[in-house]
Amino acid sequence: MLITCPYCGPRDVIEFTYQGDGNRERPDPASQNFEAWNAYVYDRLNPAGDHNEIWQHSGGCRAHLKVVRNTLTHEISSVAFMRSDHGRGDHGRGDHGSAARRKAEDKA
Amino acid sequence: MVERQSPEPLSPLEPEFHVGSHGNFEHGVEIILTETRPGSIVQLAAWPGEEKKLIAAIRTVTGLALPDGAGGGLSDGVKSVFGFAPGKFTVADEAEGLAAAFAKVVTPAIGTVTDLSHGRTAIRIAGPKAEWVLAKFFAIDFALPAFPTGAGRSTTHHDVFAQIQRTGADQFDIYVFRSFARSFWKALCHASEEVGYEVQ
Amino acid sequence: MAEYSAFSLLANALKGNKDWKPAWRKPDPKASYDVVIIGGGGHGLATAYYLAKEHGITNVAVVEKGWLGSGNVGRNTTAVRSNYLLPANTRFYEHSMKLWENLSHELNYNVMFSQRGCLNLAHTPAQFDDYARRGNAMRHLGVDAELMTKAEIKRLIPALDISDSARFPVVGGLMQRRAGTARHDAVAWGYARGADRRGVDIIENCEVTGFLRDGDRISGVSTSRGDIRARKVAVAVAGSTGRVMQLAGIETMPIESHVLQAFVTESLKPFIDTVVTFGMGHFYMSQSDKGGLIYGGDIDGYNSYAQRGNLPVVDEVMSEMLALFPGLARVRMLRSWGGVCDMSMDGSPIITAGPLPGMYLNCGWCYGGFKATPASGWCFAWTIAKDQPHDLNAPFTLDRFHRGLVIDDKGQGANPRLH
Amino acid sequence: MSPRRADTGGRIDRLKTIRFTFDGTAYTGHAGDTLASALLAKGVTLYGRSFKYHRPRGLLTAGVEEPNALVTVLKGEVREPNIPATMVEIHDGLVAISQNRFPSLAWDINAVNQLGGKILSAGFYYKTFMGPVFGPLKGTRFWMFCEHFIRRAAGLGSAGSAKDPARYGRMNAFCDVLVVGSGPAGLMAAKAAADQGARVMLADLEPLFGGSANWSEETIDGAPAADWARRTVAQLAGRDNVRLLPRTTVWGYYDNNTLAALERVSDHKDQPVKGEPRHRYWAIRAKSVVLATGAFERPLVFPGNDRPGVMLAHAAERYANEFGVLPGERIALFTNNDSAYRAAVALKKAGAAVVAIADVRPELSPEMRKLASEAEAEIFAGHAVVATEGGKALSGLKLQRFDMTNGALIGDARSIHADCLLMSGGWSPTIHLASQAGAKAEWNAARQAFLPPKPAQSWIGAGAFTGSFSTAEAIAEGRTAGIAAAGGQSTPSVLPVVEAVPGDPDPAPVFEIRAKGKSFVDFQHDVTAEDVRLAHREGFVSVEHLKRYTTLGMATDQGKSSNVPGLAIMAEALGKPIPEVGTTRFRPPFAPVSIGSLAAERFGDLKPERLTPMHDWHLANGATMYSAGLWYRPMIYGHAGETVEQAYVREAKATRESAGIVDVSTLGKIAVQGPDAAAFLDRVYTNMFSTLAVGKARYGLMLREDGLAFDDGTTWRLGEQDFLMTTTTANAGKVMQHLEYFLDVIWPELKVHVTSVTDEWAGAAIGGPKARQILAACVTGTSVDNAALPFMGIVRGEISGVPVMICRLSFSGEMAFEVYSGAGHGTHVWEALVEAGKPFGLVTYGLEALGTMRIEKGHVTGAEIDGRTTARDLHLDWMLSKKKPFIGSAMMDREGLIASDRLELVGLIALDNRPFNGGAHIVEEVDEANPHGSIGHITACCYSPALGRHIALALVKGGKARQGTRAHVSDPLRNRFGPVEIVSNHFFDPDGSRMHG
Repeated sequence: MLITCPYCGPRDVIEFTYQGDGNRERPDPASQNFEAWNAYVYDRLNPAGDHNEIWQHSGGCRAHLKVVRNTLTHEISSVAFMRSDHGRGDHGRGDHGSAARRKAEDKA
Repeated sequence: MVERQSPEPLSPLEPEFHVGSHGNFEHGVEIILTETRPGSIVQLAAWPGEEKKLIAAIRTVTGLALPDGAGGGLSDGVKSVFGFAPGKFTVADEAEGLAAAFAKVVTPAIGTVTDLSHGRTAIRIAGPKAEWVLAKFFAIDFALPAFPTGAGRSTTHHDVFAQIQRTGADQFDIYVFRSFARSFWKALCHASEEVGYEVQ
Repeated sequence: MAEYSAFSLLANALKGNKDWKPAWRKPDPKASYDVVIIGGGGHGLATAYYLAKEHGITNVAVVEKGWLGSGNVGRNTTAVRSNYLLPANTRFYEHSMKLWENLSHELNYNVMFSQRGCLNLAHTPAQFDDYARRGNAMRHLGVDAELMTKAEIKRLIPALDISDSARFPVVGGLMQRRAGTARHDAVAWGYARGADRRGVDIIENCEVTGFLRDGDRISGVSTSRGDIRARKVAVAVAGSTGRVMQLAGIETMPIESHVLQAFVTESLKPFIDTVVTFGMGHFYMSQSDKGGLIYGGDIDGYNSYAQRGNLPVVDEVMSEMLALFPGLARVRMLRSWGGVCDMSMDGSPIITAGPLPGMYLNCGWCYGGFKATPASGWCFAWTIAKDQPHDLNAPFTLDRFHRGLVIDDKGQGANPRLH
Repeated sequence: MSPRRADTGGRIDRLKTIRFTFDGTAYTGHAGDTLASALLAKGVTLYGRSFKYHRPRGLLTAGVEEPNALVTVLKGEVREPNIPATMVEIHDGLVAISQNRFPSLAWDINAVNQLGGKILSAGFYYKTFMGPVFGPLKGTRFWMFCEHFIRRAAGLGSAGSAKDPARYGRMNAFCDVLVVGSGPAGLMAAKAAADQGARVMLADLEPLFGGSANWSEETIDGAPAADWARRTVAQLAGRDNVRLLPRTTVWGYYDNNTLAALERVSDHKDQPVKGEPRHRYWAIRAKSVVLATGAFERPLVFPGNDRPGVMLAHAAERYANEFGVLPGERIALFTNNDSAYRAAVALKKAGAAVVAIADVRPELSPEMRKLASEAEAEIFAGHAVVATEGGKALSGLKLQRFDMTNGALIGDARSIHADCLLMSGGWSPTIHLASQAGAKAEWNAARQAFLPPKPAQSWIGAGAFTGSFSTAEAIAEGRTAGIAAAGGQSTPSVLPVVEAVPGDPDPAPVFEIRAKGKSFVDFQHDVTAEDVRLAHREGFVSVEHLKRYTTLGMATDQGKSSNVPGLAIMAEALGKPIPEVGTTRFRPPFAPVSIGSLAAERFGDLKPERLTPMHDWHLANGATMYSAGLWYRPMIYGHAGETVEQAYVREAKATRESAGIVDVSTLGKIAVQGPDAAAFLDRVYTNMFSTLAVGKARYGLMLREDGLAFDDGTTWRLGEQDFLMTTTTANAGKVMQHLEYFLDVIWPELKVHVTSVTDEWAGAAIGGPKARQILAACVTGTSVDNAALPFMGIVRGEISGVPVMICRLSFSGEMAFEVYSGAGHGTHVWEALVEAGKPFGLVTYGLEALGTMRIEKGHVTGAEIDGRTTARDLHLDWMLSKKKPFIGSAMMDREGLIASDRLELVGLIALDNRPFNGGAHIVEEVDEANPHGSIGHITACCYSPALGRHIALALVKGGKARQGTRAHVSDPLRNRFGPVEIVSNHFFDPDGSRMHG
């Protein structure tokens, strides 16, 4: 499997660390809503089909990526930085990134 | 070279660094391996939006003007710089003192400077089979159009994280964690035997 | 239906094997049952069998979307063991072990359960102490365990590299002699035949497409072969739990589906006698009766329903294999395959009534479900029949995660890819 | 030249004689021969024994799909079992032996299994061996008793335990177009793609490119097809955008067009050149793939179809045309399609007598009749072979009139004398890779074959792979595919002109001739047509059940030739069309791959070694090293004659009496920098860091999100926005990822950078009553007295001209300092400290003494922070700040985490003064015979020189409340039982007066 890192380009899955379900929302740090905390820590969407997930390019630029990947076919339809502020300057985002982003925007 | 004030740092490769020719020489020596031992290696990281100021600072300190684009970089043979992550750059210099020099120009508002002069070991692989040997380790495309001269890449060979800069058509500088350097060096020598290599 | 025996084999052979009957019937679904079990894998079939045998509930249907045993019961590496650290797991898997020990007889079907032992290799003194902790935990619950020295290990497995020059030299091991392997497909077929002989309807090629409801209560299933009503609906679809629960309107679960690859070599003359595991990575191997070395390692580590894995895990598993058995470099990998595992948030299963009225849930087997098959079916049948868990599965609730009562044998927290 | 070897033709070099042995007999062959062709040339008919019945078997094929002729290749003590003789290229000194026979291939005792034929039918294991219900063989014992013998009889070749001295390599490749298969379609595709300027790789599992062009005897552009292939390959070889990979099996098609291939680099050589691998594993990321993998010929299923001398028709054609070898002198053919007629002509030309062609079809085309007459063969249209004769070699066969509309046999059988029978049951396209790529094959009724599915990934098919069996079609499709794969536009062009024998690609739908006798479907596993029907009777009708119940297609040939006939027989039994029975999904590998190649460069070198800057010093000074993750750390610096315990006791004692020094470079070190660094640390740690003064360090604890303890360590504030965090050695990587995750995903607004600086710093911890004096003796540029360097203070100075950073903190409980220097200077500083310490009796100590002193102090490490304990369990609740939320704070008070029966940290003292063992359990009452009632376990233990007692740390249920009570250690694994006193984990100097000084 290849993941096209917006900075590094297409790289083998071995360079990445899976950080799980990207649909989860972390409650406000001071929140005492235990249901929300429990759901955040333990409950997963786990769909059969397109899945929003987080990967870290730990064996490359170490950025965390927002990936939409199909869990039935492993096809990746979009990859973007988790941080929206990456690449505001010229040196953040490579050409690979713009291609992946375009694809994501097409889907959206 | 600036005169060192402290003792010469020890190389982690020392007991496994065997100057001379090794391996299969059917086609002559096709790989040259060296340790470049830069006097300083620093990592620079800009806050989002401050990348241009950091690039200007790099130019001020090193005289090197970074090209645009992810992983872009260049080398003048004495100093080298390349991007390895969004807003992050590795700079190496034959001389010591880069970290102190950058500390003066990279203000806290621009980003951070981290001295890695001791923490990274720089190994140079050169020769017509350099791409062939590196392709044994790293799942990245080393062909010149995909990996132009001056550019940098962050990648991994199993547990060994590496930053690689192409410093010539047939030449790459590989920065690895010091603690892994000896293991990686041994593996690199082993993998080069097939084509014949010389340690300089 | 005829009993299987050496005599029946001979008698049939004399008649040209013309008189053998199907191992289980192929009935059409009835309009309603007392219990409908979704999932014709090992756990679903075992549940049906024990419902009939232990609780006299025979008006039961098992509905399976594909062919019987097409999930993980037919895709695993066949190891059976009860060498767990935490008491809830040890007790449960030991109950399973006891059921395994009599299973072929009970089912009149040879599931080829062979107690050839399972040896966990330790590679540092600290790891050896860890294994001692686990072995002692087992012994304090009446489960067999023993420590082995390097010399004993070398005698047991001559092909193993126990040299000090190995990258991770073997310092000793934890052995469970009563552990072993079984013929995985035969377990599904044996339970299917056993359940069928007690009147259970096993309905293949029948996919559940939705749940029927009676107010809040689940009262049956819609399937590709029509609606089937039931007083109780049991879900035993490990690997597809998320998908089936979503049909019931439950969007999130403490489960991720991950792909686990397994491998087999070409057939070899006897090479190793026990199940053996590597301590400095994740690798396990045994040899089948046919001679193939059956082995595997970690899950691929990302959500997947694809039953296909990728190369990094292939490479990792083979590298670890040769670290233990350097003589196998020239042996060849013949087949690889992938199974989809329910990875739970603490690495332990869920067997419970609920979470909806009229529903019963059995899932979260991570990659340890095969050895659990008998106890899983037995406990799940109990829970369905009595509407409350048996002591053995009482800790395996769905709400334990939220309550902080996790059963985390590996100590990895809510990170499924690490269990 | 042997009588069966033609004088000319083929790929072999008759001037080069190669010597090898098979089963101890010396043979010769020629360069270019396979083991199969060389033995066949010598008239060998018997190559192997089948799996179950140990029936004698000959060659069925000439290629990778061979089920029968499996051999073990020996290289000294190293064994390579189960290799098809058809895939072994002979070289001088090759030693091969046959398998699965005793005492010899010709006389095999286990052939007695054939007598049990009907009992040993499919599924017989499941129906018996359950054993008695009582007595010594009850339970699993009877089966295990039987299994012992079954296992010895089963299996093919033997694996060895000697380490393979060969090396294996890996290569990562990237290309625009990967072409798999080098027949006419593949060659055209590679050429067309290369002409477009694409980066092309061309792989073929055979040593010689050309595929069918090497044996078809067709002409292309007026020249023999083999010459055309040679010329095209030479053109490709001369281009620098093309990489040619002969002897390379593309075996796996993984996600996103990642393909795995195995190149057999030096198997065919007497000796590899220096550094050359035996096998090279290619991981290829191809933008596009052309699948031109051809097709496999299928056998026909009829009684006696497994007798040595019965062979696939095209295999015989290959032996004749590629190797100049005749598989027999009197040859008969049996076919359901036209392709076999070309083989008849080829064998006739090569010098054999073709005595008969039996064709199940009643009507034959004039072209086929013409070919038959060219071969001077008698035609038996509407006939089938119903029996074969002979022992370990074919001597004849029986023909009978056959009605293909209903399968009936009519009239009397007629005997034909022949020493070789060639069969052709039609062709199955080699769709394995396309199936692996993720889609289901489609049945084509005309071709009677599964054709490739629509691509689920980026590939294009060409040639026989698509069901286009003629060379002209292959060339046209190859060119189109090559251009398309390279992203080009096809333009009209003149294609090479092919002259080929004619033939209808569609076979008659006949798979089996039902007559008396065993008819084999799966040759290696001895699955017969009757076994398939038995599976049907017992309800194992889905293709997966069929496969699993009968083992059809599970042999080393993976059913390449047997799958479709097996399905056809099941379909007939069910009365359903073949596609309704289904086809199995092909999975990697396409053909078996060596495990050595998959481990590649990691064979013999599983993991890199991680070394501290002072590693060589430790080795030179008597350290015994301990492997900790990937690191190596000194365990003890033993003196001659000392045991490990004596050494660590000496080291710990000397440290507490004077001073000791230990290498702590492996601790994880993370630079945390930026304006929000302090705020970030407040969120990450349970305690406060924003209040920490510059130049001071603080001990910190981290929890996981779920509220359980995660890691601990000290963090040093080097500047207002500049922290140096330390972690445990084991968790360094995990903590780094944890921090990066929160900065990137959860709190992107924080201006903080984290960088691993573990390798930047060498660390030496020096502790003991004399530690400060030693430092004072060698540190310049700073004072190290209490005022300059108070507890948890940090100073900068120099040692031997090396800049150092010194923090006064203590793990041993002594007055202690951690001295950090640039890693390249680590040994300089270490040596200077050791030298300065000499007058003070400084010892170097290792992990054992380190562990001893930390147990005495009751400090926790990974054995206690094991992912299941909370801060409270470890008596670290004083570190849980109430002033702020932190990671884990919301979850740490859940009911399960505050229960009263949780395991809590305690100290233990052995009341019987005997050593403890790590991993021993704790009970209230000892029961040696029936251990039970565990209340906890020992996490770490040692002999404490400071206390003169055997002590341990333990996690015990409700442990805090048990302090001051007695219990017992219960360690049945090592038969160690005895009384203990439960005490506080702070054994030694609980008020810390020694470290505060």
